Amino acid sequence: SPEEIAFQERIDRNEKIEPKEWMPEGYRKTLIRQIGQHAHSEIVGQLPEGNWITRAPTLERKQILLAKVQDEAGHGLYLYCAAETLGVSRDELLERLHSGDMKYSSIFNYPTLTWADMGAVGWLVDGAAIMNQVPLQRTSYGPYSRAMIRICKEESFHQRQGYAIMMKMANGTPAQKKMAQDALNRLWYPSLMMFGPSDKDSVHSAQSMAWKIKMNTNDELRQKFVDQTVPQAEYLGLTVPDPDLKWNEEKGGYDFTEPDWDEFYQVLKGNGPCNKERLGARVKAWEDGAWYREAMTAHAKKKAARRSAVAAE
Amino acid sequence: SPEEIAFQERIDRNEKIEPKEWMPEGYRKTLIRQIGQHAHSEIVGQLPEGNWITRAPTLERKQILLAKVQDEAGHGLYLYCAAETLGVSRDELLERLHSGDMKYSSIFNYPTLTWADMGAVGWLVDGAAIMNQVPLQRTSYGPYSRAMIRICKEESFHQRQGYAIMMKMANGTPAQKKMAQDALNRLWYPSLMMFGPSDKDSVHSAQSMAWKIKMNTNDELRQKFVDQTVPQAEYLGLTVPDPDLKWNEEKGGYDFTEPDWDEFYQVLKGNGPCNKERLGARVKAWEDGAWYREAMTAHAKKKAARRSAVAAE
Amino acid sequence: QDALVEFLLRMGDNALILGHRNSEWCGHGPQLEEDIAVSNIALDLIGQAAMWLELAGAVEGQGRSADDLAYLRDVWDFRNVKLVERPNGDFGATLMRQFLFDAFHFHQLRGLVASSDARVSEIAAKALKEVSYHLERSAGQVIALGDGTGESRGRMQAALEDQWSYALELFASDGTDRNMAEAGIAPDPAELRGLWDETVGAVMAEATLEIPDSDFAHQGGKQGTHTEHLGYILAEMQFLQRAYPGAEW
Amino acid sequence: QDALVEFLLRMGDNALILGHRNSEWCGHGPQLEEDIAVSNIALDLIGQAAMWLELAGAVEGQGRSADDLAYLRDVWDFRNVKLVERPNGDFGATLMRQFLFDAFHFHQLRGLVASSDARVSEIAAKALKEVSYHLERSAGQVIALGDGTGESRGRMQAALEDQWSYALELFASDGTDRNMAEAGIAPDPAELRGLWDETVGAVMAEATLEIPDSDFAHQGGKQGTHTEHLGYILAEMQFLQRAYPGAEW
Repeated sequence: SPEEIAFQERIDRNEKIEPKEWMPEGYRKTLIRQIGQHAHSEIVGQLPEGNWITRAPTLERKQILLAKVQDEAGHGLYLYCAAETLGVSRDELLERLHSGDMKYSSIFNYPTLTWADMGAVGWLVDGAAIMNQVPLQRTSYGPYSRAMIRICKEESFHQRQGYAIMMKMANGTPAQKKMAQDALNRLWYPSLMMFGPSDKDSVHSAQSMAWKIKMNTNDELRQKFVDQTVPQAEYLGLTVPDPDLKWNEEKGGYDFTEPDWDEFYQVLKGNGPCNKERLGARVKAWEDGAWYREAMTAHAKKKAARRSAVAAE
Repeated sequence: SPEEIAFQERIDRNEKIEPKEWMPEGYRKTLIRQIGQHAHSEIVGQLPEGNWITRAPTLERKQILLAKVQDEAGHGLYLYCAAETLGVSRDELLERLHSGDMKYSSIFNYPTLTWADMGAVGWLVDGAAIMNQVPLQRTSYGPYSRAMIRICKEESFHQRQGYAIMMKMANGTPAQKKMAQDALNRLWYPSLMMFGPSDKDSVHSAQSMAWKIKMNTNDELRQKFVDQTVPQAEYLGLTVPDPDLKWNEEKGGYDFTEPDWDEFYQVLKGNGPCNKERLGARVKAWEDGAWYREAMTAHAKKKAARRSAVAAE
Repeated sequence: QDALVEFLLRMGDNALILGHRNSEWCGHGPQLEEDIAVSNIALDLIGQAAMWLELAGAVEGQGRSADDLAYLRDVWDFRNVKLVERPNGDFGATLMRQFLFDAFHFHQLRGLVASSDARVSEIAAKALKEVSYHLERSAGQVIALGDGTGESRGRMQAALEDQWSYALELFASDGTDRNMAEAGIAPDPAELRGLWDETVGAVMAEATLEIPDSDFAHQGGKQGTHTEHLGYILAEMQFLQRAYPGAEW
Repeated sequence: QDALVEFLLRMGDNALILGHRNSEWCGHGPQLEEDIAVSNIALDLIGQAAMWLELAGAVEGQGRSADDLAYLRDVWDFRNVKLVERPNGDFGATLMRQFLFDAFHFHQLRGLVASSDARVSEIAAKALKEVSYHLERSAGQVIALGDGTGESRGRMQAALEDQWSYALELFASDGTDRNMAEAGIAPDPAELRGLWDETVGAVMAEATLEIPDSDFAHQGGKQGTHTEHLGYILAEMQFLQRAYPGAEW
């Protein structure tokens, strides 16, 4: 349609699309799905790190971790707000999360088993997230782009904090070194999975790229991540758990082993190590909080009624 | 009445009264109250020690503690059975415990704060309990007397185990010694309270003594306990927290400071350190278990019905 | 000197343990804004704990850092009131406890800003800014939930009754407190009761909640005799420091 | 040698952690008889853990006692299946887990009685007596609760579905298992599946419960990659040994 052609031309000119402007239904739907899943990932992503707040080994580490997990909740908030500009409420999105209809990033279905995971999650998981998100700062939808700009700033701070924890551990006692290596072993492949399936198996990609909702292919970003991360691991004195990893002079990047995509699809299907715990924790928080939310609404109404009663006098 | 006179004569001849025999209503009621409270004390008494099972410092100590707390549940069972012979069901007694109508020994309203408390509870609390219970082996009511005989045997075993823990602690590291002394400091006066208020303030005593439901006065037993325990504390190298404690050659026993009876009555009234927690834990266990008990009853009925259906064929 | 250390441990341990309890909500709050708010309060309190404990270690003069004090003492050496170590209960109970504590904490810090000890007054000034906000927020929430629905009112009234006798420990002055008051270092807690009653009374009236008619006060936390809950908190909190002594993190 | 230590740790850690979980019920069971029974099973399992871990330490030959192994290893060195470390849930869920484990444990111990290693066979013979009784009891309870009321059936079915994929880890054989099987020391867990299916199938049929139609199995516990729950168990269990290193109790 002529509207669609004009819309695509705006995008091609790198104009930002704003909430009240016309957009194709497919664009709106794809964005809602993507922003919603991103928002859900932030709040489910609080859980694996939240698991170590009460056990953080120093008061300073405890404060840094608390602040970080709190930031993730804040990111969730920005993103739900961005999604709301597309005409879907936060409660609606949460309902779709709780019913299993919408997903969150599969990485959060892996457990955090030692303190070193607080380092590895920051370093690898936030690292992969940033790799995904930096290009999205230039995405075509205005509110999403602006949310990504704020989020990326904080995420790169988190990544540095994570790496700092890894440094301490990798340069610490033998037990700490062992913890750090163990964390890398467990989180390496799940981090590679964060970029999604190989381009040849990835659906929806072409249209999303044209709309500038997706800016790079999965494989491009994964390669970039590996190229960035391997030297960091070397600097830490840790071994990436991939015997076939090696520098490829020709392509100017590393050759590496693909993650186990069967595992990826299993986890997606619900058969990850912590799927039930993660979704269960979110649903429980939501259900346990129902009386609280109802009471706050009731109070707000009463207050408004009292105010208008006074005004009417 | 002539019946009452005959009854008292039997008691004076040290005959045992058995369940189906005639007894005055007051005798029955007093016994139900006393045996019921004793039973409740056993099951509430599981909680302070149960608090350390998951944290016992060695596998052997863990097994000993588990076995001990399990024995307490067993004692509760004997005593509820003894009470049932007087025409009151276990469920009825539990209901009266849960409603606050019946009490349990106030000592269990004190918390167990360190591992040394596992020693001190065994040594002092079981020690005081035995002092109360040994004479009750000769009580006039047959089932009660027989229950006490079984219980006393196990209790003195528990007391020795408690004292063994205290020995280890008192001969251990400075921190362990400090723990042991701290436990004695906290539990000394509450243990003295276990014998009940001073004779001059004690109600019901005379009739109970005549019926041989109570065999000694509170003060007699308290004195006996102090005289037995002080040398044990000395042997441990611990200091009884009573600056006025001293040997009185003339009476052949120790002079000691009375416990703070105001505190005693406060705790009795519900204002002890753990009253709410203790009763709350029992009520919760009971309510959470309702579906279980109902299901077991339903299954037993179905099974019986199936059996008689088969028999009828 | 000893009394000052004792007093500083009380300040630090109250903040640390209440911060710990609040931090348990992180990721589990009833809505995102609340999740952030409760984590934020936890963060403030743990920051305050670090300052008080650092000063306690400095005054003690045995080279113990704030982390040493937080991670290497056992229950009997902790000096927080029992109120702050009790389990969270529902979110309303957590808010009620926070309010009862904030109302005390606020008036206490106002007194401490005028401390004769400059180090104390400096920490108090920083903390007061945060705690003024804590109080404003927890008061608002208690009012909203008291005034909200029948269910929320019932939960808040139950929480108030459950916590009342624990809150009163805050005012149980002992030798240390009197010592601090005489030296002009800190206000005597007993004398803050009037201000606290006013703050609490006004909020409860607006929240339509009834203040319990009881003066029974749990005691002992400030002197190191705690509830059974603290041991579990410490087992969790201190695990890494205990399991890997001397490691740096 | 290494494989034998590994195998013995698996035996010991399963018993230790399941015993720990059961011991959490002590004083909180739904009725007195059950309280006693669940404590008794905990006691048996912890006793068995002590025997297996003692032998593990002896075979390892580095002077570690059963207590050293129980109290001074961190999560990654534990070798229990994930099933036994999960939180108890309601009493029915605890019984369901116990039954699923007992059914495996029973057949495993029967195989171990015939072990080529006399020390293993001796411990297994002792444990088998206890575990035969555990199985009899847990089977009876699962049947009764499945057959009981609508509510109890619903709870037991939910527990079965929740635990199924964790129970299947019991049969995930790895190099250690094959090594033990080849040496005639222990039966290969994978080969116990048939016997287990028979036992479980018969009980579930009588309990009117439906066996989940899924072969997805959680894995990793046996190799030291656990759930997030184990860390909390150890923080609590090991507190005294960690906080007071070298003390005797």
